[in-house]
Amino acid sequence: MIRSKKTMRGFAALAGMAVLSLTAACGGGDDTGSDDSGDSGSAASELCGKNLAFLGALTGDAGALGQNMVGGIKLALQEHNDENADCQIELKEFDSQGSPDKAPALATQIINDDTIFGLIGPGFSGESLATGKTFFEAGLPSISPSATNVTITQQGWTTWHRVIGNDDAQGTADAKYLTDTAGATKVFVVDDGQDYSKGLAGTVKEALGSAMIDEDQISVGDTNMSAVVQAVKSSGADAVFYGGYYTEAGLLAKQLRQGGFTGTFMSGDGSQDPNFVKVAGAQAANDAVLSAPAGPAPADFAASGLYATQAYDATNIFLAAIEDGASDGESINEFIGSYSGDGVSGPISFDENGDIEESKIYAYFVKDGTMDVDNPEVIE
Amino acid sequence: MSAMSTTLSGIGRRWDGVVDRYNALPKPARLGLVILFAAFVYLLPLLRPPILTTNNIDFGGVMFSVAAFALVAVGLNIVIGYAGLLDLGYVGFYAVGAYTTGVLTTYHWHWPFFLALPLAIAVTMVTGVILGAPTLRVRGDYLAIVTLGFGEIIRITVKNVEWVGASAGIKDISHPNTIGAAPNPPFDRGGMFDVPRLQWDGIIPSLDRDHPTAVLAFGAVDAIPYYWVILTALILVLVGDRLVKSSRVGRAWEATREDEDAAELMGVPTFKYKLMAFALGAAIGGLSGAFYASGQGGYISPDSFPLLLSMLFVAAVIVGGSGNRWGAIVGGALVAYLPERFREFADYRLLFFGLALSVLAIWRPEGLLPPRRSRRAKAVEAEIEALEEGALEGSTHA
Amino acid sequence: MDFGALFGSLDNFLSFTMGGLVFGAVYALIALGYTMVYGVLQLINFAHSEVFMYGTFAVAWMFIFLHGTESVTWSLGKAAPILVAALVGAMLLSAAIALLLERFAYRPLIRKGAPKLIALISAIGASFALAEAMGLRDRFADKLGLSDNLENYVAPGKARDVFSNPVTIQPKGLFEVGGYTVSDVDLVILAACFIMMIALDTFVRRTRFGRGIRAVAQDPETAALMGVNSGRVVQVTFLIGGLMAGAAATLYMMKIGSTRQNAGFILGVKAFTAAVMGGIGNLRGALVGGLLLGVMENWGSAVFGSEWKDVVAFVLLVLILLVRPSGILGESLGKARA
Amino acid sequence: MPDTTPAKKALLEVDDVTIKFGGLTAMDSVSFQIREGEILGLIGPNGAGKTTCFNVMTGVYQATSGEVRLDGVSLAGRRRHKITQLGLARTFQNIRLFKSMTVLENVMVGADAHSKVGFFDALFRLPRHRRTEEEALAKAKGLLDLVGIKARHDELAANLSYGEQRRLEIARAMATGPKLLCLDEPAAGFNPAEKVQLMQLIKKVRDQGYTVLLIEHDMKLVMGVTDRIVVLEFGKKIAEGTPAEIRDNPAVIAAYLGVDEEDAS
Repeated sequence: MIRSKKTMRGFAALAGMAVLSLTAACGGGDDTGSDDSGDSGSAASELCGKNLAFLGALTGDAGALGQNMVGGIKLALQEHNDENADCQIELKEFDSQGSPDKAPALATQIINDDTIFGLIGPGFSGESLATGKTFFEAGLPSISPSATNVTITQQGWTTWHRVIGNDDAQGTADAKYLTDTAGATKVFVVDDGQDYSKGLAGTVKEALGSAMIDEDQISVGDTNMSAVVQAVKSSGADAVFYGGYYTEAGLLAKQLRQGGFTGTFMSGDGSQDPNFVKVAGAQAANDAVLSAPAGPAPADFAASGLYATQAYDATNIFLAAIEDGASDGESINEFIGSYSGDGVSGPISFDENGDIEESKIYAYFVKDGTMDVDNPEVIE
Repeated sequence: MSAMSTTLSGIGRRWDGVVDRYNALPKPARLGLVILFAAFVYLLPLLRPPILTTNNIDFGGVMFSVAAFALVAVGLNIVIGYAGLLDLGYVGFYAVGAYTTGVLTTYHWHWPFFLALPLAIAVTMVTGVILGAPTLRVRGDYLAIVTLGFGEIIRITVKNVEWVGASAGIKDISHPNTIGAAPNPPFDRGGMFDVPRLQWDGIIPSLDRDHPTAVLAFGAVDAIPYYWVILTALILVLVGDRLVKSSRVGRAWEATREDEDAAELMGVPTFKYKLMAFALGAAIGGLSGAFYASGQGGYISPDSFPLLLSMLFVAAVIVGGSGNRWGAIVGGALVAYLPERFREFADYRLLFFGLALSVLAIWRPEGLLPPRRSRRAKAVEAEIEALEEGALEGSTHA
Repeated sequence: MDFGALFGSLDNFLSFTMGGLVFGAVYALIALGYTMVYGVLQLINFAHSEVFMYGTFAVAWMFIFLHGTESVTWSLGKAAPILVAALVGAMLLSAAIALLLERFAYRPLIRKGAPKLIALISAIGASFALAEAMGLRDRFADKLGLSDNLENYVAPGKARDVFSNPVTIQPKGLFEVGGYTVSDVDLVILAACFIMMIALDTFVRRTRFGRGIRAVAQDPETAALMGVNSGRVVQVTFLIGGLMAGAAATLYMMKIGSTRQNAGFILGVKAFTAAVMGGIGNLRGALVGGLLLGVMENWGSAVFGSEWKDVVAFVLLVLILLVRPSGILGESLGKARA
Repeated sequence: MPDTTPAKKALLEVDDVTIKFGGLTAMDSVSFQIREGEILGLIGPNGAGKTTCFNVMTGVYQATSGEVRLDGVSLAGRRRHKITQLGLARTFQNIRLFKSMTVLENVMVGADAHSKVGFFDALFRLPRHRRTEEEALAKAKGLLDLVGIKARHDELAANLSYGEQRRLEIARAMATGPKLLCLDEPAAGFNPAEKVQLMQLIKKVRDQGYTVLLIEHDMKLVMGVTDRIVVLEFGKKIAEGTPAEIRDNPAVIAAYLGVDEEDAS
């Protein structure tokens, strides 16, 4: 059972920088850092020898996504550590299994660990919502590579950032693609009832306006889609948008095609996985459109999998903060807030809520029985 | 294999011996032991004893889950252990308690937690009566599937009803009000005073003043104050459980479980008592759910209440020793604690957990802490067996 | 609520109904495993869902073994030879898992005369362990140094992810019923379900061994006095349940094509519900319950929206039990008329 | 406490009761009365309808027609525990004790039948709870003393011997404070010595002021202990009278005693 993976979005009415200036030091009582070396420069920041933390699913049904992210983080750390023999940064991993129930206790462990100065994560939206306040109150800066739920950044948690576009941006782009590029006039919207899926499908519905003719909702783990297929057919839809993950997306695409549906099938980043094609079968998957707020990784990028590039970029922002002379939670957080640069996943800078300012949405296509991951189209 | 099972049952017997010796103590001595033990349990997350303390996850947070599971198990023990009703949908009541709290304190109103708590309990209890009244006439294993269905119906309903947040759940649920100085985050946690915790170097303890717990400050950074509150609730429920169990009500439950027809013919209104057990169990589940909702994370969603959790609750009660409140506590605690303590097994955690359930079931079918009655019945069986064997030997000699 | 979606046109009505019947047939075959064990031992074999899940993997593995990993789409006819092999493989693996369950999770408890509830816990534990073992199969292969040889079967690093049959079976429309096209796949699933039901029913009612099963179901002590080997009867019961779950797994994979280490759980709950609806312990009840549940789910989806279909199914169950406390056809394997 | 004066008022009236199961008539227009303070024996060959009669009296079955009245109150349609509270208690032919409860607890369940104590009395230990509990305890101990198993009061019911279990059943039924105590084959499985003890016990119970209905197979026991006897055969009443009258009733001898003797041989 996949838990809700992606999270949020938002515009937060922030308590503003005044709070920010207070949030710093609690990262774990940094009083142990005794050697006060240079004010700036990488030579021997107080943070050298300390750790970044990762919080997200590493085991369990969604563990593969967390492993992708850890791959990206480790790649960035390794590059840094190879170049800076006198400033080694390590990673401490905290496995939440993606569950909002387990995450708070892990968050407490992280904030009580004096050697941790920053967090990559949390991975999913549910656990982000369950821990955001903890990290905020403790003043630990965090950058999530993958939590896309809109509301996380609306909570006023000034230490919380993400390097991925939220669901609103994607949903709007997807609707635009369906009506403008694919020329659909009657779109049937289906989701799996999870928070991420409903959020994305909801934005799509809103953006479609009168082009949406009907909707339905399945459950995660459902395999019998015959009722939905029949509903789609009798509605006369010329396109189906599915908000959810690749397993159900694949089954839906497969059963739609077998049921004689010939219109456009589109889904979001939850379905943008090679397994979508395997589940649907090559024939049924052909011509499906899958969107994602992430472009293809550069050819020489040494980690793989969804969110690996975002995790790599997030790590590099923390490393840049060290380089810049940041020495505690407060200064790191200020650095992140004003950061601007080009990561492997695209240009990165944050708005006042912690959302990434510029996020492109890409459309990936299934052709000849495979998903073409190298040649997506930027939507608009 | 058989050597292992011999060793294991040896441990089991020795444990039974400890229980018997405790029961044999005079009442004041027992009371003293209980108070000492309770103090130890309250201080546990601050003492952080080696081996017991979890390594990669906050011990206070784990202890909160342990207490929450124990509370749930005590409630479910009334339903399963006392009244003999197999409830596979108990998570539904946990959810009702949690959602009632979320709605009252945050989502639609802004009641203080301790005002919302009694209402959450009442709502859950009423839910228990509404669901129980038509279905408790269904007997035995049919009840199991019906309750399982209700658990799912409750989950699916909250998932699809916008009024309770639908699939997004309810986030940032208000915590109970801090007692003592008002908190002023992010620096000042408030509370009455700070207590330091212990840190251990091997077996040498020392004070760790860098990570104090602010007493009765309910914020997002420390789970220990929540642990104290839920532990107190657990103790109160235990006292109530004991009082009710050792009365006419407890006897009626047991009689109903043993032989429903005979109980009825002895003047026990069995339906009324089954419904009472069901509603009480529900109320306690709701109580635990309310604490869960306004706990450290302050976030609930339909995914927090999967069917699987019901199975774990049932496992907790039965592994602990169905019908014994202490067994239920031990079972609940183990089910919550073991997977966190052995996080280093990572991927293999659930595999080992599953195997452990099976092995425990087979090794000690009566549960870890069976009720007095089953232990006595077992002792008699062993006696008879011994006599039979003796007789057998005698006859071979003859 | 939209009754028009269901009853608005014959085409719609038949489509919803047929789609439900096909799935109901799969429920029915899985339900048999629950019902047989319940009939004989009065135990809910909670781990039966995993017996089914292993069968679905056996099907996918057999296709990989005989065909390879290349993703293709075949007609039913072209896939038939491998399907038959997969059926045998799935039945064997599922039966083996069922027998292992009986041996290690149940027999020690039955011997001790342990309470029924504890057997349920043993089964829940076994169910967790079996599902997890499947999700960790890549680790085991790694430990055994077989990762390279078994790569296609264990999906290294992705063992918990969805696992698909490389061969997609494309259904072919055979004839129309009131606007609904009945496909060859649907027909095979329904026919296979009925044939197996009839075969099993005959076995239980007509053969010596079947009489033994019924005798133990009715009164284990008397049966033992009459010379029935009840231990053997229990084993055969699990074996039959396993074989049927393997068959169900094959039909399921034919229709759905992919599985997962946790795929058994939801189907298991549904099948158990179906068994209770029909009257647990009653073979024909499993069929009636399975088909009814499948159809009601689809009707419920049409009228209330798919998100409410499980609610519809469970409410129906409660109503049925209130009217007929032991299911539609009543309980008991033992009372099946000879 | 039941009235001990030997008034001849009818306590229980079985009035023209018929019970049909499908096509089978298990009881056919049976009428008889049990008078206050007497021991009535209900006998008949196997399948004569004794247990059916018993079950209709205690609310397990509903009469197809006719009715059963206890102290003038109709029992028709009443829930079983209500019937017990009205003053009718029974034992079971195939002993049905609460096996994993102690002997004392078993009797106390019976004693609770008229208890008004509820959940809140117990939870807050209100005075009513304490008083009722003490009364129940005293009553239970007294009854265990009466049936002669007081020494075993802390034992689990399952661990009692067969004879002791039968006695416990009687004590448990008496604890419900019945006007009428129904014993369903209490001597089944007893040896002659135990039967003699049982006869003494039943007389003792009657002397305490209880009215007793005895269903029994053993003629000697029935003849020895009862005041009056009702004989059923094939669901019909074929005779009613004192033991002496029944002993000489040709219909009874033909229908029942003969068969019984054959069985015995």
